[in-house]
Amino acid sequence: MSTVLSRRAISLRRPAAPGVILAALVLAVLALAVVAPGLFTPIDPLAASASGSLQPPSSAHLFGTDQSGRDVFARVVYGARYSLAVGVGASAIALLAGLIIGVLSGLAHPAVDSVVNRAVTIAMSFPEFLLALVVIAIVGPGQLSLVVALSIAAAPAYARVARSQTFVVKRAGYVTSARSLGVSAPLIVLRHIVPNTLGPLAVMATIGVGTAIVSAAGLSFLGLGPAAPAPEWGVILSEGRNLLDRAPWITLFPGLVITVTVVSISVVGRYLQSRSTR
Amino acid sequence: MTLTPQHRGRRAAIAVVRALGGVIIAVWGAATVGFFALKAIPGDPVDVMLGVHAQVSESVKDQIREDWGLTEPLVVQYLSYLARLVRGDLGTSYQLREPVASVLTAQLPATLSLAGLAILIALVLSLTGALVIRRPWARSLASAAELVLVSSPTFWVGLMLITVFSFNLGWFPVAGSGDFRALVLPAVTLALPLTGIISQVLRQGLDAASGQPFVLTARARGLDHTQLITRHTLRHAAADSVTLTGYLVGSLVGGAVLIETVFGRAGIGRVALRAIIDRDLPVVLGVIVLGALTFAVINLLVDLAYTRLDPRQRLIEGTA
Amino acid sequence: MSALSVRGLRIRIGGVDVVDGIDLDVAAGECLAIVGESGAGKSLTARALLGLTPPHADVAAESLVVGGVDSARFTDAQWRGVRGTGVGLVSQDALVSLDPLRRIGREVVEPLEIRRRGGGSLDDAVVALLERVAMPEPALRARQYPHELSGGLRQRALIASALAGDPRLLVADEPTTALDATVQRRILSLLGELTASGIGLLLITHDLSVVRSLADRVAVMRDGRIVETGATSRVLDEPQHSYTRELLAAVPRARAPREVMPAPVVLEATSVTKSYRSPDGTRMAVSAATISVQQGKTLGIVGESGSGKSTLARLLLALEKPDSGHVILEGAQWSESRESERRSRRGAIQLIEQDALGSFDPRHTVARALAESLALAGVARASRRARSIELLALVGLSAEVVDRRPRELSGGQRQRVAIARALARGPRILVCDEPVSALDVSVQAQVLALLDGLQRDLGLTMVFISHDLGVIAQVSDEIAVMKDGVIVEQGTATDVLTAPQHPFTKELLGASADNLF
Amino acid sequence: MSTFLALRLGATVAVIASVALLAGCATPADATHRLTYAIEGANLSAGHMDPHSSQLDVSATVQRNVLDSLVAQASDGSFVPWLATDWTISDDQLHYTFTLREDVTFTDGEPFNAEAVKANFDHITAPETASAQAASMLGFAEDGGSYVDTEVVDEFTVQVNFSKPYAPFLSAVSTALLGFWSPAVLADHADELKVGGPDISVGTGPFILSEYTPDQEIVYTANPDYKWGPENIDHSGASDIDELIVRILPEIAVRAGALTSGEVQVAGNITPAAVESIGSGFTVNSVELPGIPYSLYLNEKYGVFADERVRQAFSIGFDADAAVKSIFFGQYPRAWSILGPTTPNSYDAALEGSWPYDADKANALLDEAGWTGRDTEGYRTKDGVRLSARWIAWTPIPDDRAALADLIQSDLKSIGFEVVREALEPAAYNEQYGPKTFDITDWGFSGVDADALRSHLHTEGFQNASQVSDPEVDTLLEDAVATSDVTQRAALYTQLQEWNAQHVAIVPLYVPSLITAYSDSVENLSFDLYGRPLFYGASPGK
Repeated sequence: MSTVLSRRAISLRRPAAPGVILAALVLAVLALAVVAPGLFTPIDPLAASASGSLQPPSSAHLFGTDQSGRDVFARVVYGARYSLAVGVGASAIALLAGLIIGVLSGLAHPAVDSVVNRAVTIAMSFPEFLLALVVIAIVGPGQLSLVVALSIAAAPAYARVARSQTFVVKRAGYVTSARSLGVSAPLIVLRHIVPNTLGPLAVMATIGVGTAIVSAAGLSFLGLGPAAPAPEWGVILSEGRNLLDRAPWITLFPGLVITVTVVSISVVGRYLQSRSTR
Repeated sequence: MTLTPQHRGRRAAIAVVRALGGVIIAVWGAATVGFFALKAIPGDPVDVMLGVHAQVSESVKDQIREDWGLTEPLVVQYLSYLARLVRGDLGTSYQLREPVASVLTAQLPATLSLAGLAILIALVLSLTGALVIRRPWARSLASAAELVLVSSPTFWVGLMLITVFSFNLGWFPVAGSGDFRALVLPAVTLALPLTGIISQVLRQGLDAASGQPFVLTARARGLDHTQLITRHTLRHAAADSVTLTGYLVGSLVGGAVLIETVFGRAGIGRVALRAIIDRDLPVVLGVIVLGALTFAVINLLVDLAYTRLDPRQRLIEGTA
Repeated sequence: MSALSVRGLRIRIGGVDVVDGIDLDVAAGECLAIVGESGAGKSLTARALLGLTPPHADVAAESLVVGGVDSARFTDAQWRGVRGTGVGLVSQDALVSLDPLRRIGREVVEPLEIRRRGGGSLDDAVVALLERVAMPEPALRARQYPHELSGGLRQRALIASALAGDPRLLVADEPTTALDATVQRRILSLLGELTASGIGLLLITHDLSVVRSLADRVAVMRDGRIVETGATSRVLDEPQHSYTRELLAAVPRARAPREVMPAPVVLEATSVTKSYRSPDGTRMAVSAATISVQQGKTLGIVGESGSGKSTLARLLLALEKPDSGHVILEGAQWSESRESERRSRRGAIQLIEQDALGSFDPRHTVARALAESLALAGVARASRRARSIELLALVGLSAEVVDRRPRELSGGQRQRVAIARALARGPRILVCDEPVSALDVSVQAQVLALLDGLQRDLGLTMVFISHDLGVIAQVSDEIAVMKDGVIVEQGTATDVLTAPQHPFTKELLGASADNLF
Repeated sequence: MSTFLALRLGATVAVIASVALLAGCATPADATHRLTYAIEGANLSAGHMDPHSSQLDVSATVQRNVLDSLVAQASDGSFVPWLATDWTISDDQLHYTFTLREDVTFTDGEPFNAEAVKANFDHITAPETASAQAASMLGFAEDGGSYVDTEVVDEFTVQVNFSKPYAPFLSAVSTALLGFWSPAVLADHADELKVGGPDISVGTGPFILSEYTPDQEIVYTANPDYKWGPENIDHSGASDIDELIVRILPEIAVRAGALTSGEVQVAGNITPAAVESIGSGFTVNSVELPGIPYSLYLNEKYGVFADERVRQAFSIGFDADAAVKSIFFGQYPRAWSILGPTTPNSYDAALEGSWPYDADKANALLDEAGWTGRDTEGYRTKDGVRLSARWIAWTPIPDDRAALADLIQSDLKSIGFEVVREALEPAAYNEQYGPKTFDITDWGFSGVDADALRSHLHTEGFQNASQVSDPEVDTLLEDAVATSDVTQRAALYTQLQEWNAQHVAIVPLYVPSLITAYSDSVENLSFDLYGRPLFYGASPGK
């Protein structure tokens, strides 16, 4: 849902520096968790123990344990890999697909452009989450299909921005002067149109990663993502949902981690956006 | 520059025909892509119908395939589907063995009341926020709150609200779709991210508008802060928000799927999800077609509202 | 009773005194002009008179008597009492200074609306106000939106809105800069009538011809201080301060006619036509235009906005294909050949645009922009940096500019880099489309001098397009006058300027007669 | 001039919302005795409203209210008259002759007689009904079944004929699966029975189905003419409950919350985790399900489980006791045999505790079986192949079973035995279940007669996931189903249970119970052998 924000005007005040630094720090910690989860906890996320089931948060188990006695903190740490892979993967694919479709239809013959634009508008009229659901209905649940579904769902938004940006750049002064200098058409596209279209899309993608993570958690909460016992954040949330009154910590902490992650990504994304268009 | 009324009438007629054509193409496009994509799904629909451990012989399964016309060539199935679609018949659900149209429309009121209340709460919250919040510290606090609201997963927020308000405080029933009290928590959960987005867009719209030269002129006439907003900048910010509302209505249905699952409410979202999990293709296709129709109409309304709000659009009604 | 009396006005932003202790006096029925270049603090002063300075500016004055009330230490609520009734503001471009989403009538009458207690329709008040600014068909115009009116009518509506509260002082900040010469003249005469009717007018402008035609007294402002003030005729004819003299010298004048030796024609367009399909019917941008440019000479093309000047320029550069007619460049077919064939000859003719910043890719440094041009001119990669520095020197810029981004340079510097990039291709013809319109008068003079020098040193042929007849008169050997896509008159500079044939040329000459002395 | 459209857009939507709300919850308050029963019922609306064709327990649970049976089975396993006043079994046990009551009518006016019994049994065995369970309970099978046909002797006498003795027939005929729909419905609306609804789900039972909103609720109203209830329920005449509302609340938190908040008076399918949150003022009835407890089925003819020692090592290689106790909060007892303790006259108590968790013995067995190597991740290998078993299950997988699987997987990993779990959608699961391309699968199969083992262990059994094919076992199963002598059947089934303890084709884990919680205001609510509530005879109290 928050991809729409990136197309808004930047907030007049650049975000306070400390906020941005804190957000960057959070993302650094997350990246570390993806690369070397072992650093954070020695416990194996899949190690179950009947005796340790449903323990409240303690020094031994920071986030407590779940019904199978597994350490929730370890599962959240090892889960970072799943969620960030989906978030970054889906946004990158959506950006690439959107850029290609958007730029090509922006430069193509108006008839082609109107057809492509019509298709993009139809896809855009569909909410991203429902589009992802339908794609999963086709490719079946699983980690890979999450990435495929979310990139297909997000691509139309990127395509629309790329197309409108291409129209703007096509008419910009520096393209006219490049033409009058005698720069060839394909070279103009590569050297001026694509780089200047990529800028806003890249910023949009950073915020898109946050949306993809939230949507991925939603989809796996519904059982459409990676199958249990994978420590994906959405799966952990759904494991805890029927134990809310007895063990709320199973649901509380993964949700907090998702929120903090997405907030950090949005803060960094907006900071990049304000710096790039200053 | 001004157009004669008769000239303007003809242009309006063309615009309406073009718009309706757009809706029809959108629905046809969604139906076609949906149909062939769903037919590409592996797995035998009869297995889907019978479920697990049905001690049924192959001959009976062949009989069922006959009845549902699954043995005819793909194109014939597609054309008969289109023919029925035109008459508003969305086929029969594999699982529920009921016409898809009646299955979906039966669930409409529950989702509509949830979405309606959610939009109402979101609009009221964001409008009061935009009017009231003025001091810099309040603005940064508001923008931080909006960011958190938008970033937190709706279903997790729902679970947390249940934990606090149903289990601990017991103010609201845990869930179900019975009386009004059961609607409060789900509607608030759905409304929170909406409030985040709308107030963010509204505030950024107000900030952008207040930087415009005509605001300087208005202030030079002696208008105060509230008059400036109500008479000038809110209308500009509203123009932006209207285009956003079209997008938000769409995201409401997406959100409904999650909220209805978390709160155990009946509704279109639950039916769509169950159909997807059970691979009940006719219902999934019905949801796609109904969705395409609804969203195409909503976008049409939003475009009309936008041109109504911004007179500069009226003359140049051409394509984007 | 004076409309305005200011003593010791000081405005500080970020520790810098942008306005450093100025005194102003405007009597009822008198027009005082403040003239100066951008950055002198003119607009800030104007806004200070309404208490509308930006929040991060701190304003102090010994006394600030506006409309008979000392507002030096006003709170915001007190200021609201004065705004609209004591002092009115007229801004530069009515298209953005009027709320585009509201009808003209509602905008004009708003000052009355927010003050009236009782009900009662204000329609007749609206009509009266519009009639006061000589708006034709006031009842119809009141129901229209700003974008549905012409530039002149919009400006009249803006003035009517400032008059609605019946202020004693009217502050006009560059009221006619966005208008064409002919329309500008009519608005200035309206402001003159309003002053005559008893209102005090404070006119902010950078254009000395506007000062001469409207102001009773003038104050010359530079870097936040008033360097000279006095009666208009005295200050403009016998300037005391050196800066005032410098300003007056920079105003473009018809230069002495150079010997008109016929030279071979290097660029020729015969009855080229170009039309655009817009939602409400096709619009003829250029129709049957025939021009020719002799080598080493400058052809000036003058016309108002929307007259098709820029389209003609793009046709000459073969950036757009004419519907009919054709363009010959250096004797060979130019508009008819295919782009691939044309590309090799593009070095011969180069473009200089009005928006220099826009003509550079935002991500490129000056070095990279010049390198792109030098590469196409066949200069080896190794020697490109040295060649770039040479080119920058040629246009009067120091070497350290090469690693900067255009965004970090001043308007004048950017235009010089654009010229350097054009020269890098070794052109024989330069097409300049409004190259100096966005620059301050003094900077404008320097760039024109640079172009003149380059033409003489490199034997360049030039096509110079502008809406400013003064600039055209200064640079052109031959002049073509365009109106609504048609070249209405064409001939040597002296013939067109001294013996204009076409009525529009006459009107254009009349409108800018003041600065052609 | 319109101020701003966004506000008006919001306002119009609000109007629609409030109208929808009012319509939704206008419940008239009046004096009728109403009782609301909340069930999980997630798949009921997926064409499972006809117990003749459905294999889901929920179908029989709800439709018991409209379907009567010929006989009723008392808690001690004996049979009492219901629609049949008495019955005789021929010496060769091939013919069951029932004498029917003459005063019974369907709620659509049709008379209940021998013709009606025949019409229903024919409907169960008809191919287009595609019966998933009722037909096999009747003993019918397309080839090799024991059921032959049903004969109308005279208007109120009906005889059911078999080709081979079929002992479980009487307990089968006491369930709702073999209940009686109105012959008029069978003639004209047979294909709509799966969807169900008023005027379609018409029986002779104590209630009439008056309203049905799929996925939301079913409303049963009392049948005023009802006076032919089963003898083991001491209530005569129409039910005290005027209106029985069955509400479908799939989420356990929702069901439990609805009970504690008083929205519903009886709540079914309560999970062990939720039992504690019920609190005082409510009675929790937990009935251990008869039939086969929740077990793992080890496929002998696919992978590592061909070797009996590996199967034995697997069965004692994880601490089932601790896992079952912690995951089900002590609500479900540990299962030691392939038959549940409450399965009438067949349970072999001697097996309890006979194969406890013993990691050392498991390791020894695996070494003996040659799995002596170890790979980098600590799993056992033999000639380079890792000791691994593939476990398939169909979605949705209940949370507690997923947690149990986690514990099993984790314990077996510590003895070097890898278990790979695959959650498959029903269609994908069927594709692998047909050709039996898996090592382990899991389910529980409730049934009031031990003959359920035949379908699981007999060479021809449909549910023989372990692919057991042992002539000795086949004859034991066939003899047991053929004799109606209770002691002889018990002895035969005991031999079968002893055989499995040694052979380990099936690893029983826990005996699930059907837990129903109801408010103390509900009086004399009784339960059948499966633990399902019987509302005839109960009363809603206040």
